[in-house]
Amino acid sequence: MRFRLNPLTVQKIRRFRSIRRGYWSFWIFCLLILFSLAAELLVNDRAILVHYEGRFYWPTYGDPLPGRTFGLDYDYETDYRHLRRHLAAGRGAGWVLMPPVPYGPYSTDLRTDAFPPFAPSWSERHYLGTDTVGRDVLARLVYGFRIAIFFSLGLLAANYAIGVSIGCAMGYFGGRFDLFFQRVIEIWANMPFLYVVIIVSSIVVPSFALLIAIMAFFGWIGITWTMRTVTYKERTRDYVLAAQVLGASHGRIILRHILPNTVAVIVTYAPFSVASGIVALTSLDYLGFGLPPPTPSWGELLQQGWAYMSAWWIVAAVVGAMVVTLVTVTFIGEAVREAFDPKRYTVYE
Amino acid sequence: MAAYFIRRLLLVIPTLIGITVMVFVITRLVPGGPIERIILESRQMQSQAGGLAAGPAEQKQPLSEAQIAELRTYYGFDKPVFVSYLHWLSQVVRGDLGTSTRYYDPVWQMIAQRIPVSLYFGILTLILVYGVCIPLGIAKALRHQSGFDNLTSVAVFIGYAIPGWVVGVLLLMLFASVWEIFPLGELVSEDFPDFSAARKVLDLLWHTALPLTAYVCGSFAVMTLLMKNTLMDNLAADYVRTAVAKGLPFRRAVFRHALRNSLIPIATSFGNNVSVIVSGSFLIEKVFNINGMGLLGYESVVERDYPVVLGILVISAVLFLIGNILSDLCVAVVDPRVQFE
Amino acid sequence: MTSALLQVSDLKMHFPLRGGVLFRPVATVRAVDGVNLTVEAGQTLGLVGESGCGKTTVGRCVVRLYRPTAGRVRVDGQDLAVVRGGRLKQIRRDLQMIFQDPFESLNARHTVGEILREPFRIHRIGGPGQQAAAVERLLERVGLDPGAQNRFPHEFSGGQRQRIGIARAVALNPRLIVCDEPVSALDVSIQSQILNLLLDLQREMGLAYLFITHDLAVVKHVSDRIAVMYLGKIVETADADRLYQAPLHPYTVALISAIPVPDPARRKGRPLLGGDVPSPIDPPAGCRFHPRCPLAVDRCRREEPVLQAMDGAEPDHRVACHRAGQMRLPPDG
Amino acid sequence: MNHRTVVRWLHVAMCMAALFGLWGCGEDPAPVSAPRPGAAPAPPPRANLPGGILWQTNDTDPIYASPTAVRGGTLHEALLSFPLTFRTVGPDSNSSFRSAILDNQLSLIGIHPNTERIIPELATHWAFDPDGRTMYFKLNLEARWSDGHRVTADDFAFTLDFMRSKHIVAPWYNDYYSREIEKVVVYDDHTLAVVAARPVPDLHLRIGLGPTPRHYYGTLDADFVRAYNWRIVPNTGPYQISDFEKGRRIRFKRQEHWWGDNLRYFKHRFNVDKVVYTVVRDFNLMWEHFKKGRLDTFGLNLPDYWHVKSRTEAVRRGYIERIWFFNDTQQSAQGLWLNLDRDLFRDPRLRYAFAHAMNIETVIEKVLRGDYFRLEHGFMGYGAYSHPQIRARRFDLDKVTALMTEAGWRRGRDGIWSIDGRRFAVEVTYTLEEHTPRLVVLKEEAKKAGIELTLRRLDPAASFKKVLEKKHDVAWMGWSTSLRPQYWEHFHSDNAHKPQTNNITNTDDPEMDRLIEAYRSSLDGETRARLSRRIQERIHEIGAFVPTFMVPYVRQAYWRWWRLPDPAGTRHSNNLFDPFNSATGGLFWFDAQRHHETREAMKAGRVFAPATRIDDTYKMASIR
Repeated sequence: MRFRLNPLTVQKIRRFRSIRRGYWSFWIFCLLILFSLAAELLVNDRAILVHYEGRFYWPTYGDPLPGRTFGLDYDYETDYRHLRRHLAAGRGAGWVLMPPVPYGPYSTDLRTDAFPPFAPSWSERHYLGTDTVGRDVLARLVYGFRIAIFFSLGLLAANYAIGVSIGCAMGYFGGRFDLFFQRVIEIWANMPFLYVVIIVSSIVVPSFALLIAIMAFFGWIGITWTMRTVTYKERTRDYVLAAQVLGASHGRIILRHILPNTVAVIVTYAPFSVASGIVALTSLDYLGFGLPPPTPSWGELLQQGWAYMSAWWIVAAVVGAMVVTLVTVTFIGEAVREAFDPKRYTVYE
Repeated sequence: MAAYFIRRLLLVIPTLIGITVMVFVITRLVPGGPIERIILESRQMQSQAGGLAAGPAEQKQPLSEAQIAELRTYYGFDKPVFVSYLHWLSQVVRGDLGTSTRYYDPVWQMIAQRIPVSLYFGILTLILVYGVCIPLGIAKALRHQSGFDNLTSVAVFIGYAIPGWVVGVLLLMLFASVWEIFPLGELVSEDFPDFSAARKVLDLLWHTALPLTAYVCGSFAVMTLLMKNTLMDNLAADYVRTAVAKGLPFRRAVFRHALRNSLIPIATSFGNNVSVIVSGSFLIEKVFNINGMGLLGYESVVERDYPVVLGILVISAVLFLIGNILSDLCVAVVDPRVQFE
Repeated sequence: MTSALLQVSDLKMHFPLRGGVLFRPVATVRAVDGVNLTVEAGQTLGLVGESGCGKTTVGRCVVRLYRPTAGRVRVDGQDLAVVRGGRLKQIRRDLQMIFQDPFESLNARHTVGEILREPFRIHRIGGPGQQAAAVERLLERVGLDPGAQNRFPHEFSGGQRQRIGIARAVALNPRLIVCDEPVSALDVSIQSQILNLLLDLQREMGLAYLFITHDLAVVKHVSDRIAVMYLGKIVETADADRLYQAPLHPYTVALISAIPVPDPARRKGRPLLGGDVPSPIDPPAGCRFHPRCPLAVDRCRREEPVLQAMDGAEPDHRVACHRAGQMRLPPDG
Repeated sequence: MNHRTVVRWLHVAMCMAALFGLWGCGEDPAPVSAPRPGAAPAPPPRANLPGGILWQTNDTDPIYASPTAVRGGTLHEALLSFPLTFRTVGPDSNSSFRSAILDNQLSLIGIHPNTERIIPELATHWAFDPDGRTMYFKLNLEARWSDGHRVTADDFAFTLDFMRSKHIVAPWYNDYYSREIEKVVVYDDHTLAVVAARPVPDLHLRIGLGPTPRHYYGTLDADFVRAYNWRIVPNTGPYQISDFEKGRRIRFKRQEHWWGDNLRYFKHRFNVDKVVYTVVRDFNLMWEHFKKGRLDTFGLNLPDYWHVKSRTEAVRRGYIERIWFFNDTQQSAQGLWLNLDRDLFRDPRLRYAFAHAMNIETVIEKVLRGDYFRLEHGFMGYGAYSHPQIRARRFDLDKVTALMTEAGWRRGRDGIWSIDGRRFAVEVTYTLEEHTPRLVVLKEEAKKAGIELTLRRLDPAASFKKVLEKKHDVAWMGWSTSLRPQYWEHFHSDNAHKPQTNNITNTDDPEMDRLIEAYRSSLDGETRARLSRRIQERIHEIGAFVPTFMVPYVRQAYWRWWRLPDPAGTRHSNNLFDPFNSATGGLFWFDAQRHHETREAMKAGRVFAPATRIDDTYKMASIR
């Protein structure tokens, strides 16, 4: 089947590309996600490549290699930073290629002569310093970012799955169904959502999926309401009537006709939802009601930074990362909105 | 139209009942209420005094079933959820929000003490937001796509992107801990009652600066852009074009005609702010240690003080719903085209 | 009388208006208030009236977009109100519709090919190859290039888009098509092309049309019979020629005399129709036209006229007026 | 965050209360003898004092206050949260703040913090009855309530009435005062006896009751909890709450002429005129407040505060001084409590392996900066009751390997021990956010030993619920202490395998049961001490408890104008600036001249020599 992008869509994309602030933000954001996906290769305490006694090892993915593999005297996972020094000192034949940031999100860099948190140090390759346990702040940030992003995307998916289906049904079928859910939504909208999340997460330790479930339980309202309004408008349009006259079923009408025409709305909302997802997770982690430790998380770092104000690099790093991410996402959102809702203004002069 | 508003007001009732039923049921299902606290206390006492009990007769749990049953009666947990809910509701209808299970103070009194604080910040925020956004929006609309416009857009979007409490943490770190320019939170100094009136005002303002910044920085974007966009819509509208074409000076066209109509959506957003004024943000209040409604709510949830949670819920839900209606009313008042049926 | 293809009898379509504190229905919009129509196979019935008179509602009831409040819509004697499911889908193949706005009625997200394939998909007719061939045939039939398949509706002009709409309507070989103002959104120059296309198709496929329009000039061209509607009721119905030659209802007279005439010398002196159409929520008592009727007498205010044949006129020229035939068309020259 | 701190403080409060036997006695329902002629017509009938009583007192133990101490000044302290009530019984009374109130409600007798012998408080003399369950007391004639009323024997009798009342909504007290104390016998206004339900070891520790002001309470009713929530009840100690702003501040004022001013062990103590508690909701903020001089002292027990945060200008310039004071007191049983009902831990070899996989030393060294000490077993600091030789199992990968291999386990591809598809992975339940760094290091180290730890931090209520329902794998927690070790609730099989008991390891061992029963039934101190040591050995053999840390000292920072005696505290002191505690508190004083001098110096920018004092007078023998 020949596929061709709808010229309307092409036009929107072109318009989006013309809004440079948002367009660049979009690429930066994609790049950030890509980097975080490859985090194991960039920020990790496992080596990328080890050459030992004529053999190559790729420890990044897969099971841990015990120290004996490389002639060390222990069975637990090799400490590659140590191995590197060990081999460099000539106590074995080989070499180690470490990632640019040779620390994982969980590995603690403990020393006998000093105590964490350590300030940023180029030579130690703690580019953003360490947290109060001696874990690399950059590593925590990167892996925390990955979790936060996938959390927001997961939450987005969950919210949209619920919101779009209920909202669509409300707008399309109307009647009692609509009235009933209007009430439900009004109740939900007034529920102190964060309260309930706090209560729930203080009883059970929320896992990633559970936290998404809890948040989605309250997060579907916004998009539902929007979808209801949009669907309501779409369903009275002639092309829907035409499909009806042809004998199309409700399912077909909703899926083939109405939903594709509401994509603009969904797309416009998405970046802002992602941003709010990140903020929500960070807030919960900050309060200690989010994902359980030692999950790398921005909120937890922020809490640490707050507790150790003298370790300015922690707060600076987190706030910096938050600003970059959220501003990027917001700029994308702003550009998408403008691209999809092109109000051409008269400019005087 | 009166019928519309009466209907809206009446619909508040089922909504309110729905909300409170949900929360009421949740509070009943969740452990950690007053009885669990007493059991916990007892267990801790037993752990150091328990060894004192000698002889098999005393070898037992710290609290017997009968004792727990008595506690349940004391806190009204012995009745089925819906019976106690109805009891609670009948009290609320009579204006009694119950008694805190931790402070044993009337809930209404606790809330009433906090409202002025939240109100103070809420009103200041509103004044600041409107005071900045309207002129800024106008300026941006008039200089659309200029350097100034782009720059301020970036600024307000950055403010919009970062949550207020994070701004608060940053401000506190910079201005209170590192540079020691502003106080470390709270609303007034310790010796506030002894100050002269002028110093009281100064002290209050000094304490207000940082939290207020945290409150407002996120609110600029929406309002500024709303102002800008509606003004631009109006500038593009035929009546303004006509006026300009007929020789009316551009500035007068803007301020005489376009501006007035552009304020309509700004005015309508006012109602929505009513609930924000009172409920505040618990995260910001927590960061700055300000005893407002938000912090009260947060603490009562964390400490499982459910009568307070429910009380705050009732108050804030009522305010929220009234705010909605108010904003409809604003729309109706300022925009003669709108009719509610 | 042989059984007609479409028989609409005593059709009523009322919409409730809600309001008040309890949001109960407080008023009724009587959009269609007792309409009788008949369309014979292969024939065209023109339904004319000002906007808001309920003619679109009649059309939508006929294709069962609305369920009528009362009355019957029979297709081949089958009552539409009682069929559902597969049988309804079956009947739908015989009943199609062409919409006024050719831009609105085509889904902007689908290519023309997808739009035209949809009828076959819905009714599961043929495989992909057969469908593709059928689509090409359709395009050709309505005078479009087969290459149009891969393009999107907004890449076409209004007239071309309406051709696509028509192609979709005839895709399933229907027997009756409701044309709801099919040309009124188009340039005058395009209008006749589309009308001719419709006439061609009618001839080839033996289609019947319920042709809804406010434009008597258009309807004259295509209709076998014409029904004039005012405020939810039929006020006059007759063979097309007869209606134009000898309209009996003052309203019809007014409408016909308002048809623009190319010759400026023959421009009419005064508008025959003043005022606005009254609200269908609260229609006037007696004859609904009386507030605007220059001939209205006391009886018109009290007594509602019945649609009936006039003494001495053709039996199927029926009119609902107490003073039928008392007003004449202004002299032509 | 407040609640966690409350729980932490709660332990402290409870220890103090238990140590010095603050809770009181009751009315005597039994005596039938006629009231003595001339006695006031008090409600309870008077009994006759039996003959042959050997009265004792103690006016020879060393004084530990400084004779150079002077009166005056205001001490500013901080609270993490405002107390929920000023009641000391009933719902939510068990907060950190309760000790401040309770410490000002003296008991009949106290315990000397250095010699652990009985010293007078409200009673001047006491005597033991040969029945092993009765003690006689003679009250100090000077003793007054803060509202001026005399303290009489009837006030002690009322304590029992009060504590047994349903209206106080304190079932544990109801129970304790009904089952443990049989009665209070009043002989005259100033002579009484307290009778325990049965002979018990260390009788004096549990029947040194405190009085309850009968004249103040009158008859109790169902409204007690609400009515007395914020009432300031008359007390017998030196200070009383003078005013408070709910949610912000509480002020205590010293009584002008306190009746106890000249008592041997109270002289030169309780020197400040006022004590102000201000609510600062965040621990870090508290430090900022201290730095600005808005608080007078600050606890530096956390390594970070001692080593890093207190390296501030004011400390360097000598305006703030620091002290590291070692004490020698009962150590809380902090550690990892394994649930023996879990399949993994049924095999003692796996328990031992688990213990050897816990790298406590590294945590102490690298996270706690070597400031904490290894807890060798759960009952250190109980004098003769503590085993001097037991050593906790140390981190030892070879031993782990040996034990696991012996048990038939093998290291899996992921490096974790496994057998038949089961992995050696356990969940550690804990509550305090501050402990996360320690557990994170422990987790990383355990991975080296082939054991996977999953950390589960729960809110205290949820955590206790889980642990007490025995649904945990391993609980990271500590127990509060009392003057003598308690074994039955933690290690007796009576409490195993059922919910809501303190035997959270589900220890179920016949040998252990036998030892504990012998320990409980013995009244002889030496036998009990021997049995106690044997029980500790048995606990070590079972290996369900992995001891972690102890902190046998207190570290504090204080502004230079505060002075401490020499030695700075007592054997049992865990806060050198505790203003109230009747045994260990109130030793410090305000030096007005130094205050002036320091303030002037601060203004002028003059500096003093930085002062960090280390006082190891009472340092535990085992860590010297």
